[in-house]
Formats: sequence, C-alpha cells, structure tokens
Amino acid sequence: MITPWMNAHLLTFLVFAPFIWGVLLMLFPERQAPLVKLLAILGATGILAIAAVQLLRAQPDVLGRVAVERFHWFSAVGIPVEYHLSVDGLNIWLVILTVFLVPLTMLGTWHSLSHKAGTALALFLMLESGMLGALVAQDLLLFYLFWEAMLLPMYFLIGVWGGSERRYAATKFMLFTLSGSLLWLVALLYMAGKAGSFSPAVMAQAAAALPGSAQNLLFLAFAVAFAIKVPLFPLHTWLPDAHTEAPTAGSVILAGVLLKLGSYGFLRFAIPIFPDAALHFAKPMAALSVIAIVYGALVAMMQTDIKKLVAYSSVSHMGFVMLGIASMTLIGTQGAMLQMLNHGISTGALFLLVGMIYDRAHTRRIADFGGVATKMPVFTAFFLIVTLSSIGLPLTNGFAGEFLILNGTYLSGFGWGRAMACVATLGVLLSAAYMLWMVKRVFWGPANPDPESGTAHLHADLNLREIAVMLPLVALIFWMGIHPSTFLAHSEAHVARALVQAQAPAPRGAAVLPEVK
Amino acid sequence: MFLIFALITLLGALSVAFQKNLVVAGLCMVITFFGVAGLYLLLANPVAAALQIIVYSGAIVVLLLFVIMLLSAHEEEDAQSVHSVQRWGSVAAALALAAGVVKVVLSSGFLRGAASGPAPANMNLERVGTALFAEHLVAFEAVGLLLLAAMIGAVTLVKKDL
Amino acid sequence: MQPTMCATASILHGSLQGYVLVALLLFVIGLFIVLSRRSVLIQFMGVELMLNAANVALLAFARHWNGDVQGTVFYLFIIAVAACEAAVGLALVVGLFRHRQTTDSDRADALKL
Amino acid sequence: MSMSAGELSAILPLLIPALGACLLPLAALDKDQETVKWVRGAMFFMALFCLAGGFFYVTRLWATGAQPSYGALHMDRIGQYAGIFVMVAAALAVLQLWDHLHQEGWVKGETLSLLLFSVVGMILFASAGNLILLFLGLELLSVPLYALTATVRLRARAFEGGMKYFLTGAVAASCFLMGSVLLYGVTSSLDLAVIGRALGAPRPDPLALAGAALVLMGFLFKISAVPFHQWTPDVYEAAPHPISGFMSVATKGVAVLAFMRVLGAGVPAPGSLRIQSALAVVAMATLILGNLAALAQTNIKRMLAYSSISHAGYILLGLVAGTPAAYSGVLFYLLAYLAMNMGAFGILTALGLVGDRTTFDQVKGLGWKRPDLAIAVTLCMLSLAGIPPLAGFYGKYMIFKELILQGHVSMAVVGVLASLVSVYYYLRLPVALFLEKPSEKAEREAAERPAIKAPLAGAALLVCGVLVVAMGLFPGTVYKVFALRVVENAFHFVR
Amino acid sequence: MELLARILHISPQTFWMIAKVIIVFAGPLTLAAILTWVERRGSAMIQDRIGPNRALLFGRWRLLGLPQLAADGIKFFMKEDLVAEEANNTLFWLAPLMAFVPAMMGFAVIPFGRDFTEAGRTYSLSLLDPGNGMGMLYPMAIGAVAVYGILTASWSSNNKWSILGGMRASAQMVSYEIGMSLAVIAIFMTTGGYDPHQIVAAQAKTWNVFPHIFGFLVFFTCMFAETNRLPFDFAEGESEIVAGFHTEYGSMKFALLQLSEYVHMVTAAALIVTLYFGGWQIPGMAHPPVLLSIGAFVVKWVFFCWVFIWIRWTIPRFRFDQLMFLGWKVMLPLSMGNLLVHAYFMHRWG
Amino acid sequence: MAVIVKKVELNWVDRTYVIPVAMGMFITMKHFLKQLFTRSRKRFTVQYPDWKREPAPGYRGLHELKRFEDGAIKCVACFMCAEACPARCITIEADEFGDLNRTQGFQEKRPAVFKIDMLRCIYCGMCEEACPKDAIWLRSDYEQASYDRLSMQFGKWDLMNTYAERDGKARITQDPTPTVPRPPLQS
Repeated sequence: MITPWMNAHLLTFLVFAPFIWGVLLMLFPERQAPLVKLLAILGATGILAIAAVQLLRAQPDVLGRVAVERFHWFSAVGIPVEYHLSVDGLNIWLVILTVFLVPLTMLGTWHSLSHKAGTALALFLMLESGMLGALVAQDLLLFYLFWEAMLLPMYFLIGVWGGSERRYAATKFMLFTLSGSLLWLVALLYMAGKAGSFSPAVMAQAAAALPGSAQNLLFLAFAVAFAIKVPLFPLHTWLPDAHTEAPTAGSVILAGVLLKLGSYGFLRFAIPIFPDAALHFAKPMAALSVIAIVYGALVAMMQTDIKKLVAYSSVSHMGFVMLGIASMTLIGTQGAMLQMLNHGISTGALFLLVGMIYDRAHTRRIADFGGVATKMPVFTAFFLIVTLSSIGLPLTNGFAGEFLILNGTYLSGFGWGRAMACVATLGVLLSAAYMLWMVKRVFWGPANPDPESGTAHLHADLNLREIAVMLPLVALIFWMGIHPSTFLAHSEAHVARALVQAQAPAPRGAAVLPEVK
Repeated sequence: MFLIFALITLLGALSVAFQKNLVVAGLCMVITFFGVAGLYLLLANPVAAALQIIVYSGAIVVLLLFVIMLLSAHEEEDAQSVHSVQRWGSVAAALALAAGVVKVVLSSGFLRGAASGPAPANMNLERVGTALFAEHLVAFEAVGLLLLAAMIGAVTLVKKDL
Repeated sequence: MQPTMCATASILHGSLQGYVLVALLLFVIGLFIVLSRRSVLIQFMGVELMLNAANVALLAFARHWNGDVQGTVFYLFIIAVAACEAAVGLALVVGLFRHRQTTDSDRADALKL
Repeated sequence: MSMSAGELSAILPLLIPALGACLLPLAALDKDQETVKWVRGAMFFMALFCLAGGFFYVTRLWATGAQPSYGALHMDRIGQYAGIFVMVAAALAVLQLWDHLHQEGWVKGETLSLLLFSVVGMILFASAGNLILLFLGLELLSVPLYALTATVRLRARAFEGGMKYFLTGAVAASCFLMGSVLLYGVTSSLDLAVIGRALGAPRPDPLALAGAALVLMGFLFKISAVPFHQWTPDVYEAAPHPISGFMSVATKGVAVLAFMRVLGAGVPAPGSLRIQSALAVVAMATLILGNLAALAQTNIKRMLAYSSISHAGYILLGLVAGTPAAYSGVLFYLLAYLAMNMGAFGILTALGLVGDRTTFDQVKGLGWKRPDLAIAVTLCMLSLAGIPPLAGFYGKYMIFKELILQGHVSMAVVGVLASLVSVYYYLRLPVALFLEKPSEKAEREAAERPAIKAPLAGAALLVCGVLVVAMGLFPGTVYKVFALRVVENAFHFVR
Repeated sequence: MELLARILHISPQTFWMIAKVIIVFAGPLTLAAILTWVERRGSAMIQDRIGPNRALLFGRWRLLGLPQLAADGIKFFMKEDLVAEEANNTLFWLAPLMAFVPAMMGFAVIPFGRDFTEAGRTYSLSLLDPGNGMGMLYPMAIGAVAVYGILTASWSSNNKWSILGGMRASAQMVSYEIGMSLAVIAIFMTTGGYDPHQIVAAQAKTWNVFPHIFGFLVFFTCMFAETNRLPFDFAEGESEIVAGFHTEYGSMKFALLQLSEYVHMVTAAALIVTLYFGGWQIPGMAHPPVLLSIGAFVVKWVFFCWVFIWIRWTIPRFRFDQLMFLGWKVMLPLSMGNLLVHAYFMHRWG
Repeated sequence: MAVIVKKVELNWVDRTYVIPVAMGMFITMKHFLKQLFTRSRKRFTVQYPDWKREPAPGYRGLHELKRFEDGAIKCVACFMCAEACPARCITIEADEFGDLNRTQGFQEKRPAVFKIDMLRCIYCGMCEEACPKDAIWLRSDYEQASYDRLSMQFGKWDLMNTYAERDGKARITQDPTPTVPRPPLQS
C-alpha cells in the first residue's frame, strides 16, 4: 500500500520527510542525545536508501525525468504557482549526493556536537529538506521558497554551534545570500508578470520577447544571486567566515551541497531562461571564474588555519565549476557537473577530516601540527587520498572534472578562451602547491615537540566509526576518477538541451560541440 | 459684521498663540469662540452658535481652566534650551502654510464661483433633530459610545483609588 | 488686477470665500500653536482651535448648499468629539503632571531614541 | 421605528463588543477585583466572549456572503474583513493582557472595556460609508487608545506616551476632519462614493485637492507612514505590550482598510493619480526611514515600532500599485502582519518582560529556557523579515509582484533592499534569544524574580506562530477565502 | 405705539426696540437692586431681626430701610478702589464686567407679556423676537458663559482662596448644567418647540410644573447652582475660603459682582416662570389683556425671586462632595428619567 | 471635655431633600410672617446706637494700661505682650530710669512708647494673659471707629486715659514721678 503512494509522491516524501523527522526529533529531551543522534542517522540513511534505490531504478520518461510531481498549488495575484518537483539528469546526482552526505556527516561528527545535539540534528535534517526541495523544484517561486528556506537552518547551525565569531559569520552569510536573492526576487516577479507563470519554460519564451538590455539586466539579477551562493570571485567573502566558524557538519554540507545550488541555479534556470544574455555575459563570467581560481588558490596558500585553507580551496574549485558553465560548451558544462560532485565529495571529506583532527587537538593552526603521520597513520592515509583528489590527480575524481572543464574552456566560442584555460591550469598547479605544502607541514617531519601543540594532543587514530565514514567517500573518489561516465551519462542530454538554447543564436559555439563518449 | 467677527476670531486665536499666560490664553480662546459663534449667526445657524457657546465656552474651556488651576500651571515654563530653531521654524512653516491657504482659497474656482444664493431659513433644532435621528442614527449611537469611552478612559487615567 | 480686487471685496463682505479663508487661517493658527508652544495645555487649545476651524468651514459650506442640515449634524458630532478629546486629553495632562510635575512637552523626554 | 433584519445584522457585529464594553466597567466596579481571581477571570472571559460572539457573527456573514448595510454603515466585505481582523487581534491582545497586567500588577476591567471600545471604533471606521461615520470611527478607535497607552499608571512613561499619542493623534484627527469638511464643501455630500466621483473629475478644484491631502494625512498618521510616524516608537514603548501589539496591528490594518475604501470609492483619475504619486514618495520614505531607524534600536519594543513603520511602507507600496490584485495582496499582507506582529509583541509578555525592561539584553539566552515560545517568535520575526515560506513572504511577494507588473520596478527594488536591511534587525531577537549568553546581572535578576508564568500569552504566541506557518503553507487558500473576496465583492472597479 | 413713534420721528419698530431695551434692562436691574434690600430685610425677618433701617432719606424718612440701597450705592462709589499687588490688573478689572454682562443678557429672550397686535403689526414682549432660532438655547448659552466672570475674578486675584472658589464654581457649573439642560430638553420635547414664546403658549392649559414636576425640581435646584446662591454658593463659601472669588474685591467692582449675582437670580426666576409656571399665562384666562399678562408675569417672577432669598436663609450650605453627589447621582438621573418618561408617554399617546 | 458627635443617618425621605427642605422653608416662613406682623419695637433686636447693651464681664474690648495709685504706669516694658500678640499689633519702646531705683523697688524700665494698632488687634486677650504685672487689661469699650487710620493707632496715653473718666481717675499726659513703693518682684 505504501509503495504506490511512494511512487506517486516520492519527491514530496524526499523533501518533507527529513523536515518532519527533524521536528519529531526536537521533541526529545536533551538528555537523550545519543538516542536522538542514532535516530537522526537512521532516518537520514533511510532516506538515502529510498532515494538511491527509487531514483536510480526508475526509468526516465521522454524528458529524461525519473520522478515528477506536478499540480497547481495556489495562484495569488493572478499568477499560478505550481507545486512542480522533478528529478532528471541534471539534478539526480546532486540529490543523491545530498542524501548521501547527510548521514555520513552526522556519523562523522557524532561527538563534535557537545550541546543541544537534538536541535542541531533537527536543523540539519531541515536543512536537508530545504536543499532537496531547491534541487528538485521546477517552479521558480517554489525554488525561491526552498532556496530561502535553506538559509535559516544553516544560519542557526553557524550561529549557535559555530566558533567564536559565529554571530558575525552567520549574519554575514545571511545578509550576503539574502541581498542577492531579494534582488533576484524582483527580477523573478518581473519575469513572472511578463510570462504569467513561474515555469522556466514559459519564462524563457517570455524572455525571448524582451529587448536585449532588459534581458541582460534580468540575467544579471539572476546571476548575482546564484553567484553569491557559488561564490564567484568578488562575492565570495562570506564563505571563508562561514566555513571557518561553522561546525564541521555545517561546513561539510555548506561545501558539499549548498554551494552547488548556485551553479545548479545557473544551469537550471539562469541560462535556459536567458540564453542570449548568458552568452553575452559568458566572457566576463569566465574571467571572474579564472580570477576566483587563481585568487582562491593564492589566498589558500597564505592561510595558517587548515579549515580556512580548505575554505579558500573551495573558492578556487567552485571557480572551476563556474568556468565550465561559462564556457558554454557541452564538454565544459559536463565537466562542471562532474566537478560539482567532485567538490562535494572531496571537500566534504576534507572538512570531515579537519573536523576529526580538530576534535582531538582542539586547534586547526597549521603551525600547531607537524608529524601527525607518526601518530595517526590511518588518518594520514585518508587525508592524503582526499588531498590528491582535491588536487586533481589522475584516477581520482578531481582530474576528470578539471580536465573536462579546461578542455571545454579551451574550445569555448569566445575570445581569450584559450588564454583563460591556460591561466586556469595554473590554478591546478597552485592547488597542488598549497595542498601539498599543507600536508607537508602537518603530517610529515618530526612530531611537534611543543607539549601544548596540536600534535601532542593526538592520542588515538581514527576509530571504526570514522573509518566507516571515510571509506565510502574514498570509494567514490576512485569510482568517479576511473569511471566518470556513470555520472556524466545522466546529465548529458539535459546539458545539451540547455546549451542548445544558448548556442542557437551563436552557431560558432555549436560547431565545437564535441561528442564525449 | 463678518469682518468684525472674523477679526475677533483670528485675533483671539493669534493671542492664544502668543500669550504666555495659560489662563489668559484660555480666556482668549473664549473670545475666539465668541467670534466663531458670531460667524455662525451670520451663517443663519443660531443653533450652532448657541451650541458653540454652550459646549466650547461653557464646558470645554471651563474644564481646561479648571485643570490649569488645579495644576497651578499658570505660566508656561521657560525653555530648557534655546529652541529658536523650532520656534522660528514653526513660525516660518505657519506663514508658509497661511500663504498657501490664501493661495488655495483665491485660486479655487469653486469658491470664486460660489454666488451667495438666496438666504436659507434659519437652521432650527427641529430640522437638525430630524436629520440626526433619521439619517444619522448610527453615527449618533457611535457618538454615545465615544462619550462613554472617553469617560471611562478619563476615569481610568486619573481616579485615585481605581 | 480687477478680479483680485473683486475677490478681496467679496471676502471682506463675507462670501463663502471669506468664511473658508477664515476657517483655514484659524486652522493654520491652531497648527502653529501645537507646533510652537511647549505647554501641553496650550497645545491642547491649539487642537481645539483646529477643530473649530473645521466647524466654521463646515457650516459655511452647509449654508452655501442651501442650508444643508447635514452640515449642522456633522457639526454636532464634531462638538461631541471635541468634548471627548477634552476629557481624555485633560486626564492625560493631569496624570502626566502627577508623575512629572510639569506640563511642558519638552520636558516629557523619557521616551527618546 | 423598528429595524429590519438586514439593518440589525449590519450593526450586530458592532453591537456585541459595544455591549461588552459598556458592561465591563460595571463588573470592574467590584472593589475586590484586585484580590478575587474569579472576578478578574470573569471580566476577561466576558471580553473574550464578546469578541468571540462578534467574530462568529462576522464569520457567518462572511460565509453566507451577505453584505447588509444600515444607513451609511456598510457591513460589506471590507467591514467584515475588518471585523474578523480586529477581533482576532483583540482576542490575542486580551489573552496577552491577562498575563501582562498580572505581571505589572495592574489588573483593571476598564482596560478591557477601552479595548472593546476601540474594537468597535475600528470596525466602524472600516465600514463607514460617509464622512461622519468615518470621522467618528476614527475617534472612537483613537480615544480609547489614548487612554490605553497610559493605562498602566504605575509606569512612569505611560502618561508621557499617552500624552504624545494624544497630541499628535488629535492634530491628525483635526487635519482629517478639516480635509473631510473641505471635501464635503466642494461636493455637497458626505457620501464617500459621491465624493469619490467628484474627485475623479478631470480637473478637481484646488480646495478639493487640499481636502484630499488633509484626509490623506489623517490616514497616513494612523498607518504611521513617514512624515507622521514620530509618535509610533514612543507610544509603543509606553503602552502595555499587548496594547502596543494591538495598536500596531489593528490600527494600521483598519486604517488601510478604510483608506482602501476611500481610494476604491473614487475611480482612478488624474486626481487620484496625484495621490498615488504622493503615496509613492511617502512609501519610499517610510520604508527607508523605518528600516534604518530600526537598525539602531536597543529596545525590542522600539525596534518593533520602527518595524511596524516600515511595514506601513510595504502596505503603502501595495496601495501605490493600486490594482485590485495589489489590494488583495495588501489584504493578505494584513492577515500575515496580524499573526506575526501579535506574535512579536507577544514574546515580551510571554517572557515576562515587565515595564521598561524590554531591551535585547533582557532576553539574552532566554530562548533555551522556553524553546517553544522562542521558536514561535523566531518564526514570526522571520516572517516579518519576509523570509519564505512564511506568511510575511507571500504578502511581500504579492505586493512586489503587482508593483513590478505596474512598472514600478525601482520601487520594488527599494522595497526589496529595505527588507534586506530588515533581516538584520529582525534576526537580532532570535540572536539574542538563542545565540547569546545572558549577562550575569540579568541572570541574577532572573534568579531573584519569582518564576514568570504567562500561559495565556504563551498560548497566544504559539497560535501566532502556527498561523504564520499555516499561512505560509497554504497562502492560496487564505488568499482566496479572505483577501480576494473583499476585492471581488467590495470594490466595484475590478478590471 | 404708532403715535408715540411718530412723535419721536422714528419708525414704530425702532421705537419698540428702544422701548423694549429700556424695559428689559431697567426691569431686571431695578428688581435686582430691590432684591438686595429684600434679601437683607427678609433674612432679618426670618431670623427674627429687624434688618437695615438706619439710613434715612433726607435725614427723616426711614421707609423700611429702603434708603440703605442708595447709601450702599454711594458707599460703593466712594470707597477706595484696592487692587492686590500681585493681581493680574487687566483681568481683575474685567472680571466684574464679565460677570455682569452675561447676567444682564440672559433676560433677552424671556417673554414677559402677551404679544399684541396694533395697526397690523405684532409686537412681542421680549427683546429677541420669537423665531430667531436661538430660543431657549440662548439663555443656556449665556448661563454657560457666566462662570467666566467668577473664574476670571478668582484667578486674577492671585489669592489661594479665590482660586479655590473659582475652581469650585467651575466644577459646579459644569456639573449642574447637564442636569439642567436635560430638564429643559424634556420641556422642548413636550412643547414641540424650544422658543420661549411657544413654551409659554403651550402652557395655556396646564403649567409645565405639573407634568414636569421632577424636571422642575432639577431645574430649580440647578438654578441655585448656576446663580451661585446658597445652598450652592461654593464660589464664596465664606466659612471655608473667606469670601471665595471676590475676596480681593472692593468698592464698585465688588458691587458689580454682587449685583450680577442678583441679576442672575432675577433671570433665573424669570426662566423658571417661563418654563414651568406658564410665563404670563393666567389660569382660567385664555387671552388676558396685555397689561394683565405682564402683571401676572411680574407677580410670579417676584415670587420666585423671593423664593430664592427664602431658600437661602433656610438651607445651610452643602459640602462640596455632597454637591457633586447631588449633581451627578441625583439630578442627572432624575432629569434623564424625567426625559425618558415623557418620551415614553409622548410615544404612547402623543 | 470631648463632645461626642453622633453621625446623623438620613433615611431615604430625608435624602431626597425635598421634604426636609419644604419643612425648613415652612419654618422660616413662619418666622418671617410672625416678624412681618410684629412692630419693630417689640422685636428682639437691640437697636444699637439708640440702645446699648452692657457687655458681659469677660468681654474683651479696648485695652487699658493700668497705673499705680500715684498715676505711674504699671507696665515695665518687658515686651511679653508684644511677643504674645498673634496680630503683632503692639509696639513698645522701653525707657530706663535707673536713678529712681530705690523708690521704684526693682523696677528699672517703663515704656516710653506703647502703641497698639487697633486696626490689627484682634482682641484675643493674649497680651492680658501674658502680662506679668497685670498692667494691660482688655475691658468693655467696643466702640472704636474713626475716619482715618492714624487715629486707630492708640498710644500709651490713649490707652491709659480711655477708661479714666469712667473709673474716676485723672487724665494724665506725662509720666508722674513715682511716690509709692512698688511691691517687690516675685521671684
């Protein structure tokens, strides 16, 4: 009896089950924290299981969608708003990534939530709801609702369970994100007024009828909102603060999923609705992405805090994603898709590892460590694998994504594309530099002799729970590096469709559409 | 006659504005009200004139003076700081407003075109009463409520052992 | 020039224009009192003058519309309202005075940004 | 002289609370009201009972779709909407008053009576069809509020706030009156519809314009839009918390409703076009000033007061857009505003912040003690900030969308930026509640004070929180059942 | 009338107006002056005394003490005119006038005799002709203003007692005016008009005092309050506040204040007669001759003036809280009840 | 000696005031009518300038300054009366005469000026109470009126001579030399 219902309302279930589960968890008293943690992890795992099984097993329909829900929700002020959720090739892996990361993170941070764990986990589940909702929403207003709804749990996660500067970081995060999205809302409402609908397809038609300058402005409003989330270079300043101050779990999810929503927004909405404008702005976007790559890497190199370093490496990596999207080529965009997943996995894993060492040493300063390898060999092994993946060593996932992106950029239609690809390649080198330098300073060499140092506090290597968390991640890293087409296959058609709209007026770009397989 | 009453009204009001002494200001108010009542008489509305005197002069200002005497606040207190900005600002604003008013009145086509028609019969209580209880019954009841509310409010505010 | 002279003359002789002018000037004076004076009681008088100004205009208009009885009815209501305001306002003045021993609105400054 | 059933049904929603208001002082005559709990309970129950009676009556009217009128009193959709709106707000306020007055040690039946009078005035104001009733409604709603502001006489600031409210309110009422007199003079009619038609003439007389401007001032004062807003923070700070909440919600709402009736009576034309542009300027100023001033506040009540000013700005934006859809958006917004602002003010009572101790410092860390209340108020705050998917978002959404559709994109941008600013100060309350540790002094004080019990206020707050969420989840239903019907049935200019 | 007018070379209306003004101003004023004597003599007799009898006219005729009037007048004129140093000079001077003038004005609407027609013109025996639209509202308005004389006098004296007197007077006037108005309104209602002429004409059959006995009681009591006469003379209650509002007054200003009280009394008596005792009507005579009607009016009028004095020397002064109690909790409900009962009966049978 | 005042409880008839007032008016009218028909000579009133009543023994009228048999003033200018006077109407200037000490006993002073402002005096008798020498008495004379203020300032001689005629003493206008020994001061 539950199966047919589940099939019909799978997405609704996916979106709202974590939320309801979280609300239920909040009802437990504080002293039963272990039980709550267990329940939370079980719930999240259950959702992961359902999502993975149901989504991957389902047969896609004509439009490549594996699950759809669509009905009229309400129509305030004359414009109908639809409750339209669907999972297709563009978002299926992101959805699975999300449901995958959440239980892992919860398990990985079992001990790090010292107080009010129940509330934190509940917020975490609510955050999962928001992210899943935003990923599967196909109606722009619905998307906007989920988009904003993600903010609050994250805000409180940073604000309550964060580090010493948590209020500053949380407020900055909130205001940055909101300022973008509110302006976007204006553009959104404008478009909705023009189109009479919140459906992206209808909107795209309406947008095509608008004059070019209007399109550009509207696209900018969309793009700025998404770019803040990504974050693209000049708008990135909230990210290091948020990452540094957030608790480990928050950082993982922030890096793993939240940032992806920005680039996903580009792919799903901004570019399909305003293809002309997107093309018009492709070059500046690419330029900004390149700056982000190089700048992020350079700044990361200067960091003394491991977590901040990882945070800036995020800026750099997300710059790759944006570069791939901005290249407006199938190959580049596919690379971006892959890079999104890569970054989710590897940076998430990095943050988890940083959290693990922080739980032991209570410090994250690079200078406080040294010779960790001697004390924690298993941990070092995992860290090294993830680092290499982050650098983009062939056979790890990072390589596949970055390669495709650089390839796409090189082939992109606009001028300076090759130069940009070259400069971006520099980013890869730099990432190797900062990561390996950090690894060297932290893990190798003699143990830090200072009894107050972080190394001195490291007494135990990873326990079984932590290994259990890391193993699937490492497995994924290699799987994606060796056989990326598992992940690329789903999205190809969609990316192509999105890009065809963008490329149509510019046959020059269409000419360079290569076959991936 | 109009001119006389109008002048009484306006000069009375002006002297309220510039009178330091609260009681004298109150008495100037009474003068103003008399001027206004005179205007009402000229407007063929003796009922209004009588009520003006009964209610405004007979009740409201008496109450006001009563409070002034009760609080023995006969003189306006001296300014704490030099409020010349506020003072002159309000003078300027008032002058500007007055000029605006004159302009509006002079430029109003409606007023200019208003010929003084045949003098209507004096307003009397019968007509007023009929209108009051036929058309405006709801309003009348509302005023009753308003009075009650004001009474309860005033009692609530100042009764010693409420 | 001529119309102005004419207007002046008709105002002086108590045309509708004249009454409205007097009413509005009275209104402005009342407003001025409220704005410029410091004593709450005088400000209160200013409010009463403003209500009166409305009354003058009202009855002038009522007369203009052939002795429209509605105007007088409205006038009655306004008087009642003025009485209500007087009651509550004076109660507030008395209460304020009990607390702070002043009727000066400038000194009632406990509530500020 | 007998009344027809229709006339009776038109006046009954006013009559029920009025009856309660008249009877309550009799109950309050009992000198034992300070000591005997059941007397107090009976008074509060009576007030709630009257409100509930009125409420059910109006909702029945609403459900049947009847729009009776009695003379110039039109109990049409606007009136009924106002009735529902005001009575819900008043009921929430009464619930909170029970706790607040006990905390302040000033439990008086007269307070409830005045509240009910104000309720009657508000409904009258919103359902008035001619200038006389409109003015009387205005006075009947304000005069009790003047007194209510100063009602807890033990507080030193009470009278000051009351005095300020009275003086400014009386001046505004005088302006309103003068304006309506001028309108009457030009049109020879007191009927709003006739006046509206006359104002719609291609070139209205300057006198009529002056009158319209003065009337507009009166409304703007009640809505607390910017040049006429100075009273708001002082009065809200001085008044008892539930009364502040009630004032901020009901007064504004009713003023907007009445204003909509006045605007709706006149067919949009050159005259009203000028009013629209004036409104636009006012709305912009209100938004900017309200939000910026709210940033600087340390007192929760003052912050909420400035926030209510800024919300006046959003509402005015809706009126600027001026289409039926915008009007219905405003109506939805008002409902949302009712829930969220009553909740926001409710937290003060629910946490037992007595007197002037309503700064952010006083609530630091209290969220973990009463998580249910804190979550509810956080929801209200987020809704005030317009964060989806809560009720406040949809209100803003509808207004902004109409605004954009009408081509006022820049205004929408300003509005959006303003609401961005507002997020900062709205978050300060959740931040203080959850994110900050109480200062040692506050903890010591809290330990010395007896435990605060505010079950009713807490319940009211939770109700508000639930309403905020519910309206966020089912905006379509609320919109269709409440907001749209008003516009469909009460305005005759739906295009 | 025509003849007299022609002799004076003015129109009959003007002549009649002048004549009326003279009558209306001279009549009450004279009566008031005489009343001061009556008060003294009457009080003396009530208290088993003789009263003033020392002043002799031309050193010979005692005339029951009447020359005392002239002596007093002369004395008032001759006395030194003192103004307290801290007093507000202007208002101190104006106050007696402000008390006196309204007192004189109140009489203007009272019809003191039957209208008569001569040479096609109707002459009505009241200063303001009927149908002026003010009717009985006029004396009520004037009565309302009368308090300013007392208030101004009391405040401008800058004397504690005076101010207390003034405050009492203002509170008292405001309180009693309401009951009074409601009582009068009941009469308006039953009469169907509010012009004194109409009211008098409507009393041809029955005087209002019979149907309106409660209204009469209220009105009568309120008149005492409005005229500041004992038992309600709180403005000057000399046992508590020296001489109240006129503590600082002397000489002619005091005389004016004192006289205004008497004029008030005269007007009040005339009002009572007009409203409740049929004015100039004589029971049993439908159309009395004009002079007879004037006579009837004067007789009633003088009688009520005497009643004022009579009561003064019978009843002691109330306490202030009793006064307020009486005004708000007895007079007001009573007059309201009166109004409602009459309204009911009119609705039922009228 | 406390007086117990019983609170009068009014019944409802009394509280209407109407009937009691009517009764009172009836009483006053009775008096009025009775007087109206009584000849004035038969009324109780003392028609003052013509008829005068002898004041009661304790009456406090105009002051007298007492003197010894030799005519010298009893007052020793001790200022007690001036101090005691609530109306502050007594002005004294003392005069020393030490050389006459022996005949005078221990008395060293007498008033050079003893003035009472009769416009201020309230005839309370405090000076009489205060006087250690019984030198000032308030007696029966109550007819003091004059046409100017100055003549209401009673000096030492006025006060000593007012009752002289009535008591059969000579009027004096200067202090006589004391001849009779004074009684010694009581300690």
